Amino acid sequence: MSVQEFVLSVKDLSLSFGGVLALDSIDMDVRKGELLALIGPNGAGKTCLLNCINGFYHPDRGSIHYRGRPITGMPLFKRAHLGIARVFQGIQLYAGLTTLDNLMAGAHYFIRHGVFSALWFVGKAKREEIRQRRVVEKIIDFLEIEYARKKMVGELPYGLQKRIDLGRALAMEPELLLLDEPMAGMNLEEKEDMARFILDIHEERDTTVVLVEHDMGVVMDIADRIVVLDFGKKIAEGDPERISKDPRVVNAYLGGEA
Amino acid sequence: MRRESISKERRCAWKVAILTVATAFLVLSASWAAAGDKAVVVIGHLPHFTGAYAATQAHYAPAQDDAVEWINRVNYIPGVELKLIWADGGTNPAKSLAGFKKMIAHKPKPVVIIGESTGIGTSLVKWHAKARVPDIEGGMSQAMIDPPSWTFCQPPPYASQFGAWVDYYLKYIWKKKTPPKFAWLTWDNPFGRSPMTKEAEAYLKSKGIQIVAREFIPNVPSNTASQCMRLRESGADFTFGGMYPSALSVVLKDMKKLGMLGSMTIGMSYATNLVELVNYVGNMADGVYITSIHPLVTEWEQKCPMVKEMYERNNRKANKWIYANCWSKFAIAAEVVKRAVQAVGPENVDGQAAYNALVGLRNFDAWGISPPISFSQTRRVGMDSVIIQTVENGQVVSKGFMATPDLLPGGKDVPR
Amino acid sequence: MFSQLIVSGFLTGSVYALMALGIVVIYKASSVFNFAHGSIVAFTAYLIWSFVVQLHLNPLLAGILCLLVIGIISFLVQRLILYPLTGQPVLAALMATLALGEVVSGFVTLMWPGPARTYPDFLPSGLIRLGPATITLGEIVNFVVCTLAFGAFVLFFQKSRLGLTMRGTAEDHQLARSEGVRVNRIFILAWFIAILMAGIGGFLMAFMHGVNQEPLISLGMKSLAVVILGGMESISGAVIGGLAIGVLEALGAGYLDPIFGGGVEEVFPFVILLVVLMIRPYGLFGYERIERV
Amino acid sequence: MMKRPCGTFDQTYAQDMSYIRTPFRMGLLAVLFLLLFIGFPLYADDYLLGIMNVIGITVVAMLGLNILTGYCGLISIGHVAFVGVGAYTSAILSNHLGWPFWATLPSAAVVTGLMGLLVGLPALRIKGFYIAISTLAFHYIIIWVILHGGNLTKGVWGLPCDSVELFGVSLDTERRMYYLIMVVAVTGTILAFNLVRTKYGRAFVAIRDNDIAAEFMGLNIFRYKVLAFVICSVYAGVAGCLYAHYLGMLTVEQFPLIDSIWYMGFLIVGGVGSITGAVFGAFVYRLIDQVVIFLGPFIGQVFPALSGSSVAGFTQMLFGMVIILFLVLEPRGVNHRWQIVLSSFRLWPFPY
Repeated sequence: MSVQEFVLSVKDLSLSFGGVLALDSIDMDVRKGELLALIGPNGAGKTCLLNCINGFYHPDRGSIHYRGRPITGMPLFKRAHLGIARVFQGIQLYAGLTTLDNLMAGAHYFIRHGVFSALWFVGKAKREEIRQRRVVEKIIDFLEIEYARKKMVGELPYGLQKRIDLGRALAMEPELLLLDEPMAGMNLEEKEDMARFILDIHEERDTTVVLVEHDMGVVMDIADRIVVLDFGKKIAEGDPERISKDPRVVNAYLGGEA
Repeated sequence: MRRESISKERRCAWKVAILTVATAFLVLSASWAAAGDKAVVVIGHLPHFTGAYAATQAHYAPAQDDAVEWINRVNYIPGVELKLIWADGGTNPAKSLAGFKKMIAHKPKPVVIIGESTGIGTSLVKWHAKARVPDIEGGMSQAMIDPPSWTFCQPPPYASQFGAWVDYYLKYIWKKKTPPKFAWLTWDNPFGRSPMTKEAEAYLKSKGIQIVAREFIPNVPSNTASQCMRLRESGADFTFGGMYPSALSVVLKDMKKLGMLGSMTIGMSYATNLVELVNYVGNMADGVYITSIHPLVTEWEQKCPMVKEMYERNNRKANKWIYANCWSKFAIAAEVVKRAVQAVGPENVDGQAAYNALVGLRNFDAWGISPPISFSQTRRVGMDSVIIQTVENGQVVSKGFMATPDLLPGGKDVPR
Repeated sequence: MFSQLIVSGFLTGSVYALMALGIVVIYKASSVFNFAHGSIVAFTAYLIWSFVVQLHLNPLLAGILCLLVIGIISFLVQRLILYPLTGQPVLAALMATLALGEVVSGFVTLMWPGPARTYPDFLPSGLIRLGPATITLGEIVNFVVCTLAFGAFVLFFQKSRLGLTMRGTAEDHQLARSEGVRVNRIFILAWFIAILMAGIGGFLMAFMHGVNQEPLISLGMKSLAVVILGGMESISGAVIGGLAIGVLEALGAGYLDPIFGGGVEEVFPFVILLVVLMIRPYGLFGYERIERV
Repeated sequence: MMKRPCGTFDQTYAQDMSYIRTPFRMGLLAVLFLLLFIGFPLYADDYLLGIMNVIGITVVAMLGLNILTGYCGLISIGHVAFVGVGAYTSAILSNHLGWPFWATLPSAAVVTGLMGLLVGLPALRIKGFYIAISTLAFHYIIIWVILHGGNLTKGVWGLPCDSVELFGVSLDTERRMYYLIMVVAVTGTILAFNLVRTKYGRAFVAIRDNDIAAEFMGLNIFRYKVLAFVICSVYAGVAGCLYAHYLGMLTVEQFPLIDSIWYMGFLIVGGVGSITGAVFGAFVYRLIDQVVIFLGPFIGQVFPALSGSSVAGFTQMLFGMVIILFLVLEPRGVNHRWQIVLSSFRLWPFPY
């Protein structure tokens, strides 16, 4: 397979905190346009891996390539500029901003005007803000959060906040979307909504998605491919059907001898 | 939720109402209190009862009331009831400016304002000129007097005090044939550095004296060992500077620790209150000289019995030295108002009249609480002599008057 | 000269360290940075003066009375000011301590106007030669008192039940509350200890400057720098920070004053502070928290 | 959230983004401007104008601090030192080089801005409260430099600074200065309003609320923190320039540390993180000052038994207690209370 087909390729990635090995030579590729699910028991290193891809943690060893370019040492915010977006495990919104402003803040990179024009709010600043506003409004429509547009996100219910988090990631116009347990703590209805949004994003916007999720039902339903981590090691990789039958995976989840 | 907030608002409203009524009542009662058949002339006072100068200037509080009370009681200014307004400057220029404006806005406008801090007096120079109200200032800095403005400084310039100290030292203390060595030992702030002018150092050089060290003590020293040790190494014979007693006491204690107490004669400008210094360090203060602008307590108690009388009558507990210091400024103010009233009549006294009176003031010794004071059109510095005082065996003693050389830039005693 | 500076700086620094402990205790327990510390240092010094010199109480009785007053104050501060601010922005609590400082220093001006008071000289005034350096007996006593206070402080936190509870509470308020700890009382206790430390520091400093409001406030405020240098949550950091600032001041005055024309003593510790923060952003002994998302 | 009267709809995004939407608001604003520039100076005497002048300068300084602390979440307790840098820059330029006001104002802004850049650099590594203490360190360093600036700053002597001369008119009275200060303050307020509704304002709040997430979203945190410092300093520089020309004389004592802390404090009292909050803060700050100055001699008059210094101590206590009361009753600041009043006014007569 040539490198071009991979959006992301992780090679021999290791990370340790103190003496604890959080990731142990992980190799993983993400193909263009696929929905890859990353699963594993708690503490398996899933979030760690995402953090390494995002650049929040710097790996001790190994390399990360994004569309054929090495990005291992690149700072966090620059990777975001390349189109790697992230939805967080908990609520990591900007509590002091409205829903709209949260999304606009997500689109930060695309609003291009200088301080001076911003100070007077004429010319470029005004044009850019309005142009981006149009884009953001489409996301708001898509996620069906119009009524919360001008509410402070801190006051909104949990499910909605998660949706806004997703919206903020979308506002970054991502090419690679990393979702860290987007459905944790949701009820069935909210989960279904969220799954639908993820599928829509994946299909309509042609976004490559990496999904970390505990709900096996959802994962099996929507994932194209699954990577399984346990204790910082990759133990299996393949399509949902194969993974569900893999004895190592079953062991890892149910406990017992590997 | 809503109900709670409504009831809260109501409670708030009640509180506001009560406060308003109470304030209104107080204002009314206070305005009734002010009455009298004499013409009222207002003078202002801007002391610093809070902040860094609070410890010293707290004693001004009883003095300002007593002085005005006495002036009115003996009818010092015939036909005039002197009214005092004051504001706490808080040792903070912004707060002082606000207080100054408050006083200027008073109706009738004060004819004279007494200021109590060099730094703040400097900040207010232009404001006094703009408001056309003269300022009788207890401190002195270059920017206040040059060019001559509406600010009149009571004490001689710090550089001139320094000159008087050098003269005194050479005349009475230094016995050897070779010239002595001099070192600056002073506070590292505007007040402490103000004697250190070009002219002062030129004066020193003209006497053949060398400056061997310049040591600075922080505002709140906790450890001055290094400064003292460098002083010792420099072999200085005498020093001069400006410091409050609390800071100097730390230096003296460190000097004692290093066994160098008495190896050099320490001179200080007038703000080092010797009585307080003795209170801090006892015998260690022996041999510290200051260029005072006030006679000793025992001296003025005889010269101006009214100060003593008011002190005892109102049962004051303030430090007598600082208490009298404040009186001296009120003496100048009262004298100025008296002369202004004589010139233009009690109804027409204003800042301009007071200014004219101040400019014409000659050899006025503040009822005996300070060396003679003279001002003129070009001269904004009141005194040209200081009283040298020192501590002997834990007692403050006076060594008499010493003329101050004129060491302002372009002054007549500046060596050329 | 060098050894003299080091020794003097060290001895002064020990008092800074003691006062800094007060800030650390409150910060650890309730995450409130106490800006009123300087004023409290001054206040306690005046309080002790009042009891011992003005009212001629015997030292034991004065001590008990002082503890009582400190207890009442800590209760009032926590109950009336900080408790209502629980859950509000941290800045509000910060500001409240600042305003508290203003109230306390206003109270001192109100109660004890006028010039500085002095304690009677009951310390022996002898000198001790320590190699090339000279120190006074007073300084030794200072140092011993600081060390004892610090020792008691550490013992309290390491060994006593209450101390352990306090440490636990500092780690996690929710958890402590669920275990039946009265968190509010712990905060009051933290304030009590802090004011006590401030009091001892103020008492010692007052021998140097007299019982004098402004110098004591600014000396108390110096402990802000001390705490930051050491790391806000660290007790040993406060101690090392205090000693370091004391020594740095002395060295700055000793070696840099002649070069820069004076006044380095007050700036130098801050320059060092900046450098230290650039290298260790959490202070010398502060915890660096692992960030997670 | 902004509540609006019924019947006001947005047809374009530009309309939705603008602050002034209804004719009523437009009218309110017009009335405010009329009052500020015509009504007030017509009837106020020099005393009131003087208070407003000081408030105006404080507003400018406070707006800058608000952008740094309120929006970007970086605490600064060295703000007065920046005001001092601006003041001294313009005083030096006008005193030594004879530059006119229209040149000293931007130079003061630029020099102070550069200073802000320098102070912002440690933000690369230092976080949280430690950054506050680094500004404290800079305060001491700046004051030290001013004090030891020799002939340039006239360290201990006080540096005179001429009053502003614009178009041949010397602004040497309270009334003339009032217009200048108000124009600058109003412009500063409008600019701040604009700044915080664009991407910069959002980026600052993002960093304040969740700096980690902000970095994930592609924000160069360091850059924006430094930018916040620079903007804050530019405001401080402008305020300092006005202050220098207004006061006419600079001494190093005019920039004490405690004032920086009070700036912070009254920002919180006013309402941190909103432009109106900063304006309220400035008003409350200077008005409480006035109240205390008024109360001091007044209490002395009513209770002659108290001596002046006790009264001063009492007023100082009062000052602290008022702030504590403010905080305990409304920890989110005057601005919050104001918004509640506004919205209940808008919804009147319905309680919801």
